[in-house]
Amino acid sequence: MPPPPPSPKLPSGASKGPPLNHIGLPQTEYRGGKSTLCAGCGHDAITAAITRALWENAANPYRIAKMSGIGCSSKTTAYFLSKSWGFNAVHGRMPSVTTGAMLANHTLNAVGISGDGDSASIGIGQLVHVIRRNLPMTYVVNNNGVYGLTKGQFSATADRGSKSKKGELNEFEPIDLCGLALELGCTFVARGYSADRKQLIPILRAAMHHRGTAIVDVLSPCVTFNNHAGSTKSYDWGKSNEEPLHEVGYVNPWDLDEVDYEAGSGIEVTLPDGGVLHLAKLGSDHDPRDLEGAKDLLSQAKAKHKFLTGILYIDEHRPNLIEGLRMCDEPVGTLPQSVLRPGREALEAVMESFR
Amino acid sequence: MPPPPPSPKLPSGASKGPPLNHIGLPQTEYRGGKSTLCAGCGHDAITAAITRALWENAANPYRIAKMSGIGCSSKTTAYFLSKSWGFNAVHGRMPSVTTGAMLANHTLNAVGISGDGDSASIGIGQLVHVIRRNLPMTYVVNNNGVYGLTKGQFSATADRGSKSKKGELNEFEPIDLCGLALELGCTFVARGYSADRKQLIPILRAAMHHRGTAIVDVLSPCVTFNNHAGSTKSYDWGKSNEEPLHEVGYVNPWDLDEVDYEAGSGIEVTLPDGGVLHLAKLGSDHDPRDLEGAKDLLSQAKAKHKFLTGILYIDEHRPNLIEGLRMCDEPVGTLPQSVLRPGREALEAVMESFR
Amino acid sequence: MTPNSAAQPDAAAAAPGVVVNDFTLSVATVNGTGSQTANATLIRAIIRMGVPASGKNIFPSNIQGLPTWYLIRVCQDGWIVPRENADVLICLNRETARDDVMKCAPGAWVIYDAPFKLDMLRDDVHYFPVPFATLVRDVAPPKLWKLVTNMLYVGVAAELLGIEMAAIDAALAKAFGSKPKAYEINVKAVQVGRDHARESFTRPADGYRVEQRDLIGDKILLDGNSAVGLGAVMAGVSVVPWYPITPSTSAIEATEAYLEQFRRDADGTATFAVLQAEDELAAIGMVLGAGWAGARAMTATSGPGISLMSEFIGLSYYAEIPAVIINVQRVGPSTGLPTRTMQCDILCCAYNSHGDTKHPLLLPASPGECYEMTMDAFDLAERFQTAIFLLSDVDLGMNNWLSDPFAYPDRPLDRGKVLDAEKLQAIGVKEWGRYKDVDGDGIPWRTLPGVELDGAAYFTRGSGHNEYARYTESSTAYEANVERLLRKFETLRGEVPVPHRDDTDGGSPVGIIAFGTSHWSLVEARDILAKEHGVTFDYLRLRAFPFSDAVEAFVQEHERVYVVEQNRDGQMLALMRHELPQVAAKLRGLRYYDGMPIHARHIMNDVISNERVA
Amino acid sequence: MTPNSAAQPDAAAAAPGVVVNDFTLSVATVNGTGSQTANATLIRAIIRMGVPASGKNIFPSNIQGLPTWYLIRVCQDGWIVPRENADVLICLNRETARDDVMKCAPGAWVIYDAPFKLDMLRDDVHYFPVPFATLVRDVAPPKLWKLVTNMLYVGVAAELLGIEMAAIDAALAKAFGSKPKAYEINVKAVQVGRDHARESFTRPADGYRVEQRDLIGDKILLDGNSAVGLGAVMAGVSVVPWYPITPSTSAIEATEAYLEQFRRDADGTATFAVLQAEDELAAIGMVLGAGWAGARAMTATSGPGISLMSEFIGLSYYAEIPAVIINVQRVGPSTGLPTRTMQCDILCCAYNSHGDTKHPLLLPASPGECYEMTMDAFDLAERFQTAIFLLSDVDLGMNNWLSDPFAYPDRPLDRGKVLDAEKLQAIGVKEWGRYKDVDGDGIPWRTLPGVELDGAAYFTRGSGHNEYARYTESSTAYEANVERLLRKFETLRGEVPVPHRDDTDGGSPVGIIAFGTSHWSLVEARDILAKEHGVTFDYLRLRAFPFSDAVEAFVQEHERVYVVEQNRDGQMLALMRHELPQVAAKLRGLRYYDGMPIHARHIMNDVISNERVA
Ligand SMILES: Cc1ncc(C[n+]2csc(CCOP(=O)(O)OP(=O)(O)O)c2C)c(N)n1
Ligand SMILES: Cc1ncc(C[n+]2csc(CCOP(=O)(O)OP(=O)(O)O)c2C)c(N)n1
Ligand code: SF4
Ligand code: SF4
Ligand SMILES: [Mg+2]
Ligand SMILES: [Mg+2]
Repeated sequence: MPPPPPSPKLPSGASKGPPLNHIGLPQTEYRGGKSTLCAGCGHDAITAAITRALWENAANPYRIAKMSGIGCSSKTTAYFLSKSWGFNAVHGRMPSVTTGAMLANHTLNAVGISGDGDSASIGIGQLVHVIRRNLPMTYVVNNNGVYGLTKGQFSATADRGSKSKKGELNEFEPIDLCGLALELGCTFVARGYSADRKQLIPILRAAMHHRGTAIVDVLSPCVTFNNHAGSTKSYDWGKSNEEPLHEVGYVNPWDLDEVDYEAGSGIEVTLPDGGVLHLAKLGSDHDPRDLEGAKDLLSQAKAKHKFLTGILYIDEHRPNLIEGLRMCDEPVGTLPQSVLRPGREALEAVMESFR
Repeated sequence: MPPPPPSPKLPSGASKGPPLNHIGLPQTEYRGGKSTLCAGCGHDAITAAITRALWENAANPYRIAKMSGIGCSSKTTAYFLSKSWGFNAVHGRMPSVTTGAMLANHTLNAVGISGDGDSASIGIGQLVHVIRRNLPMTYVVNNNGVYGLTKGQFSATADRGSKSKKGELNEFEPIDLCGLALELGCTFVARGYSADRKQLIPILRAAMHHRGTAIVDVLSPCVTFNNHAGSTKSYDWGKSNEEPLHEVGYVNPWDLDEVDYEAGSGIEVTLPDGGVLHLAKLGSDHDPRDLEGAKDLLSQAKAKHKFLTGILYIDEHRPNLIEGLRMCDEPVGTLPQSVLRPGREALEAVMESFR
Repeated sequence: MTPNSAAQPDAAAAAPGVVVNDFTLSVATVNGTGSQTANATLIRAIIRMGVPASGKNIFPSNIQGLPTWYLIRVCQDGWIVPRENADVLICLNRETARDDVMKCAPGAWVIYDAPFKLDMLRDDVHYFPVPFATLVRDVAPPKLWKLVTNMLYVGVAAELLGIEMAAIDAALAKAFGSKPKAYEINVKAVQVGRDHARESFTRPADGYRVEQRDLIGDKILLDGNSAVGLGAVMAGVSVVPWYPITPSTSAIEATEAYLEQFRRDADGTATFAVLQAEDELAAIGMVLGAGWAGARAMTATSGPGISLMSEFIGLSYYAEIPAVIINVQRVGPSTGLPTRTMQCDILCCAYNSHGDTKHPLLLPASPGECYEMTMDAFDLAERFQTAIFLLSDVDLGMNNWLSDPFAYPDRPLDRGKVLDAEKLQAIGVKEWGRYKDVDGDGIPWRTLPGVELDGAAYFTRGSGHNEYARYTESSTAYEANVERLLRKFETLRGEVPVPHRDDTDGGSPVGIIAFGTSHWSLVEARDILAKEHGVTFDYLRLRAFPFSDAVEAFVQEHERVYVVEQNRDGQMLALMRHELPQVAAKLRGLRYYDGMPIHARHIMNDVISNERVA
Repeated sequence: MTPNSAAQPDAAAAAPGVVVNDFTLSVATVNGTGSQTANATLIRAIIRMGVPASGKNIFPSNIQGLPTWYLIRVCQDGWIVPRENADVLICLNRETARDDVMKCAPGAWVIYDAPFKLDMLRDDVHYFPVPFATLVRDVAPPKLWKLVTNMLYVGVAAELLGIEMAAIDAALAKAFGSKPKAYEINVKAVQVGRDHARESFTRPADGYRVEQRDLIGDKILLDGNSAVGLGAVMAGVSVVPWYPITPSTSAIEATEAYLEQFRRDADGTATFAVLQAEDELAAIGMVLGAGWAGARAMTATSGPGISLMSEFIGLSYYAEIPAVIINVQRVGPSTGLPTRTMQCDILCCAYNSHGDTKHPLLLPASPGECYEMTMDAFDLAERFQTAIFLLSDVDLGMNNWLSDPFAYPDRPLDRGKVLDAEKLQAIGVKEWGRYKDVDGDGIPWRTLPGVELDGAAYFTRGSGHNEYARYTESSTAYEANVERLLRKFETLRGEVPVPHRDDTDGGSPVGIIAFGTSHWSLVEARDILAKEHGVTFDYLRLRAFPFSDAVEAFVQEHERVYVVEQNRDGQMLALMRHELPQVAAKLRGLRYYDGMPIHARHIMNDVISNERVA
């Protein structure tokens, strides 16, 4: 049995007051504005998990870029980390805005939040292409199978045969965002459940340390429009069908010597920050570096109408977009004029080329 | 050994002149305008194969709708079947226009032609969603790995590590349109090669008889911008790497009794028009109704850098969009006013509901 | 109390006296609490009493928990836009309660949740604290308390305002007819509210009262989006691709509901398709595909959707494909205020897409016109083979309006210039050219895919084409084609809905032009200006772009003309200045753009200060 | 032969006499045959002789096999727009040969492929049949024949026109400098062409001649798109997301080439990113993301791309994010004529997107201005935190223009109102509001993500927000914000490039306004009108929108003013009518829209008929 994921320790001398993380911040410092979502909305639970994950990771709040599109889900970037910049873009286009922001300043840590409408319908093109480019970012989809903000239409992730609140049957094949990501060669693919906080937090923590695009598809029931019988995105459905792949733990580099996973107790993957992702075997002994294995597991779960959660796939080696472009270490946005503007000789050389 | 696919017979009494098909038309009647593509362009060979397939199928030219987007490939709908209506839409949006046209008149037979730029970049969202809806249509992608019409930029199907004419390396993961289609539950997925006319024609013939969306991804070398060494979309590459899955034959219903495939010589699939798709075993004995098998084969081929051609997958049962919507048999576009406009009582009932 | 004094919060408290059938009631609550039924009951009951009333819902872009207001204007003169300051306030949102009270008209009645303790805020209003939380206990089990609270305020308000129980009852029967248990609970709730009011309050001597009249007849109460849906169905719409966006979604929902009702067989077979697209680009693409193949197709959207559709809209113009686009305008730019109203996509629609383009706009001012003009839109789209915009807005589309019942259409569907095999043969196939102007009106003849005749087919494209629909890069062919498109637009000028002109007796040197929902405040302002300031104006209500000749004539005949519109930049003014250069110098802008429906007072003040009326 | 008589094909044949350094040469060929290098050699050689020349490529939307023309205007007066009718024709496309010959000016020289047998078409021109297929055999191996044929016509034309071999040689050295073998073959081809011409033809007594002048100095020859690329790089562009579309692609290619040259280290590290997006929506989204995060970002596109970008452009306006958008305009609507020129996205860009929006436009008329204004665009975008459009066109962007060499920028980059931690602390974090107008110019201060200070962060959204960037649906906050945006636009009016005004001596009651590439034909027309018709006009060249005060003053000072533009609908006229209502009545439209660059003759004729000049 692996030990439980380490809870952040209190720095010495701070024995009173709320617990502080590695950079000395209490969790409250990762909070955002008050949520205006419906009471019980899965999205709020995801927001809480993100807040917690950021705190456990001791993320530098000033370097988080909270990116989103439009939808109830996309609003949630306002509900965590008030200390960070947020960009609530237009519907379905969060990935491109994030790409631009990261090209300008890749020292930022992009956390994108989207919905299933935002990502699987209007935004599917940008989703596909951000994956293809392996942009370093965490891409969370708060997946409720409906358009919450526009009052409950089916989204493209709604299962065929599932029922709307009004009782209509969905006729269309669902898009499985994890399956799609795997097919596209996404370098980090995970699925979570808003109500399974214990698993979701370490998944998010690992995602935020991944070198490329980390897709985290999270079932997030919409209590107002899609939490009835006949829905396959309800709390009941999630609870009855969840099948966690493994127990997920993420250990910060500075905690490594304090954690002692039993040898062979699971699979360990070291991420670029030096932290270690630990996956303790539950049902299967899937190695998340096995792409074909991941695809197969997903297909099987689909056939059995099971809701597989966990980290399906990770390729920790493939260079990301920034690396592929061989960009300099500094953010290009704020380079000084001396770097940005070529000198007089440069201009003269160009002029000569036109003579 | 299966017999060669049957060549259309001459109707009795027409012993002179060019051969005529089942509805009495010579192949020339399926021709279109003169191509303005570069000499040797793979697209022209595909056009020829389509022309032939339509003729062999004895398709009613007046009921073909030739749909396309923008690109060299998309131009080709002008180069076959002058007798048919064509719609050269905007870039990447052929699927939506085709969807609308088929909703208006599903007695049409939609043949969509697109390019890899048109379909895998700007048009990927519409491609995904037309597949999801299982719109009855043949969707051919003339895939050359580049943007021909805009002079040779990489497209999203260009392989990672392949080289442009100018020598640049492509850094991005390719989109495998067949892999994507399989993942999305597409009901007919095939891959062809413009230079393998013998195989391409029957693939197209079967696709045109499929009940839902038939994706036919065809390698179609661009002689001007992507036919060099280092390209994985060149004639040389296609020739050296093609690995046909099976020998494909399609037998029209009226030819059925004249063809006698040896029992067990291959797999037979009956299509809605009563014609039979015959797949004679070559390398593997893949049953195209086996989705997981298809995915595996494709993954294996990808790993070996092989260019697998043939019909990967077919689900001949799933209802298509028109069936799912339970649309009437007649084209709704041309229903008479008596059907289209509700009567006075209807209006009165509605008025009453607002009192 | 004169009709407009209530709108002047600064003025001294009004003289005592009962104001009959003329007040603005505001219900301030929190969204997601289910107050719609209660508000509908109130307004319906007033109407049952034969008194005109209209309702406006001011709601947030959110599903639950944010402030929302429902404004009912009761007015036997038929003016329907709520005044800026409420005469009767029902105050159920603690968060906005203070502001709500402070914004009331002097002398207002404030019905509020007793624990809010609002009665110290100002002393020129009447307070009616109601202990909702206590009252509700007697009416229903706990899980219904939130909903039932709403019916309690209906009862209190009804009692104070003199709304008859029979009227309330009829309204409740309408709402809960099929659910006897819910009906019962709600009747009870109203009764408890009434009883409480009767027992606890004395009605002030001055104040508001609803009295039976006979001003309603067979009128209906509905929102513009329902009317659009009904118009579309009466026009024979068959293909409806769409993408959800507030405030247009309900137009599609209405369309779908009527299609399901009237166009689906007993065995389930449909003669239509409603399809939720993956985005607006796909929705409009499907509309074009369907229009091309001969079906009447429509989509509905709002500003962001229009922006996304721009490329396709240009294709519709240039390749000449019918399309009907309902734009229920909301506050832009960008996401803007999605649930607030504005007339702000005029230019964006009229000249939508790159290159030289012009698109007709239909400008309904009422649900009746939403119905009529939606039908017109289909006829025009098919006759002129181009995209037709119907410009509605949040106010018109989503609010409840009293309307005369709709007339059954008196002309057949105009399917435009379509050649079938027979007609084509009569002309001679060789003679026909898809883009040829044979009739001199700029409108070419088309065929629909599927005609079984050689030569009937043609190739549609958004790139350069000649009269025979063949690809060309010829300068002369290009020029000839786009000039024909201009001729077509000229023909259209004579066929769009004509403006409504309403001159003052004896005429005025000054004119006002308005359109769409601005109309209602305008007529109110005009009446008051005439009655109280002795200032009169001639009035023309635009109903379409391109502008009929009557528009230019109207401007010509006046010294100066104000163009009233609900946007910041004077978009209609810009369109008129460009399209009517001869009279452009006479046009002046009068604009309102805070997201609320334009008020009569705003127009009055603007006109007064422009005209320097004392 | 007077300069303009050649443009009158109907006139009787011109009087004999040699025309020196003043003719239009047209090379009619088939695209994909590699004639670009030959044409470049011709034009460069003429320029080497010190004689001004400019080249325009009229090419099809296709890769291989369709007609293409290269037009060279040689003119020592510096007029650069080719006349409508060629004086010297090189005729290598059988398909268009007949038309090409018929369209020549009377007295023209027709050099053609001998087998075409064109010499019976008309008898007022001189014929020079060249047996290319025979000649080419002596020059190169068969696989090069197609290419080498082109150099043969260079030789023939050079000999007939008196273009010196040294000049040709220099041009060839430029083209093939690094490839001695190719150089040699091409020199030989030219020589063979020359020899053939010398031996077979006698130069007619009347006709055309290039003579050495000293009118070039250190001038450069380049296309506007290269100048845009260079301007962007000199402005420090760092993020360049784009999607290929003719005619803008080469602007990006140039940008990328200069970035590779100047902004990549020896070890391969880049201080920039050029990224091919999946479409235009993504490209502009990336530009906004980068602009928001503090990088100078640009994209280039054409009409269809602008339409697709509309939603994001509205976001840029309302959320106030810098963006530079190069729009190389082509003929619309829809796909239109992608390789032909037009100024037809004026309205579409100025008021792009839904809702109330206004966007600045920069209007370069030359590569020099492409360079300068691209730099301006970045400064303006960052200072005003909004999208800036640079409106180029096919003609300016893709054709070769003579230009003075570009000056090194004389001011530092203006990165606009950005607060770092230090500045923010100085102000006091609580004081700062992202959308507060502290300076009275409507421009707020922003921070860039990553500032390590509490309170430096803010939330960006396209929905309603207050001065502190917080979400709000308040009417007053909305109104205040969009009014500030108008103030910002007013400030901008004073900071965009000022118009160039050029009054006639003594002044004229009539004015002409033009912009962009129309300028060049306008000055030619104006000169000719003055010289030959004695009609003079004052001239103002617009260089930006919003219009500087000088624009209104110019119109004010004239009785009537013509607005010359290359589109059907008078889009700039519409913009001026709306934005300058006080003077709108004086404006008249003068339009040209067949996809070819506007001709001096067209302007002349229009002005003459409008002004009823004899
Ligand atoms: C261009 C555009 N089209 C439509 C809308 C309306 N809209 C807002 S949110 C939304 C769907 C949101 O669904 P999802 O992403 O699943 O988020 P959820 O509300 O379910 O969390 C839509 C269609 C919009 N804002 N912009
Ligand atoms: C909205 C829009 N953006 C860009 C273009 C320019 N464009 C024309 S064709 C094309 C790419 C075509 O590539 P592909 O689909 O692969 O066709 P191919 O020419 O290779 O056959 C592009 C980007 C366009 N026409 N419209
Ligand atoms: S509508 Fe659904 S998704 Fe939106 S806040 Fe409410 S529960 Fe959440
Ligand atoms: S450029 Fe390439 S794709 Fe286009 S016609 Fe030529 S060979 Fe074909
Ligand atoms: Mg959702
Ligand atoms: Mg391609």
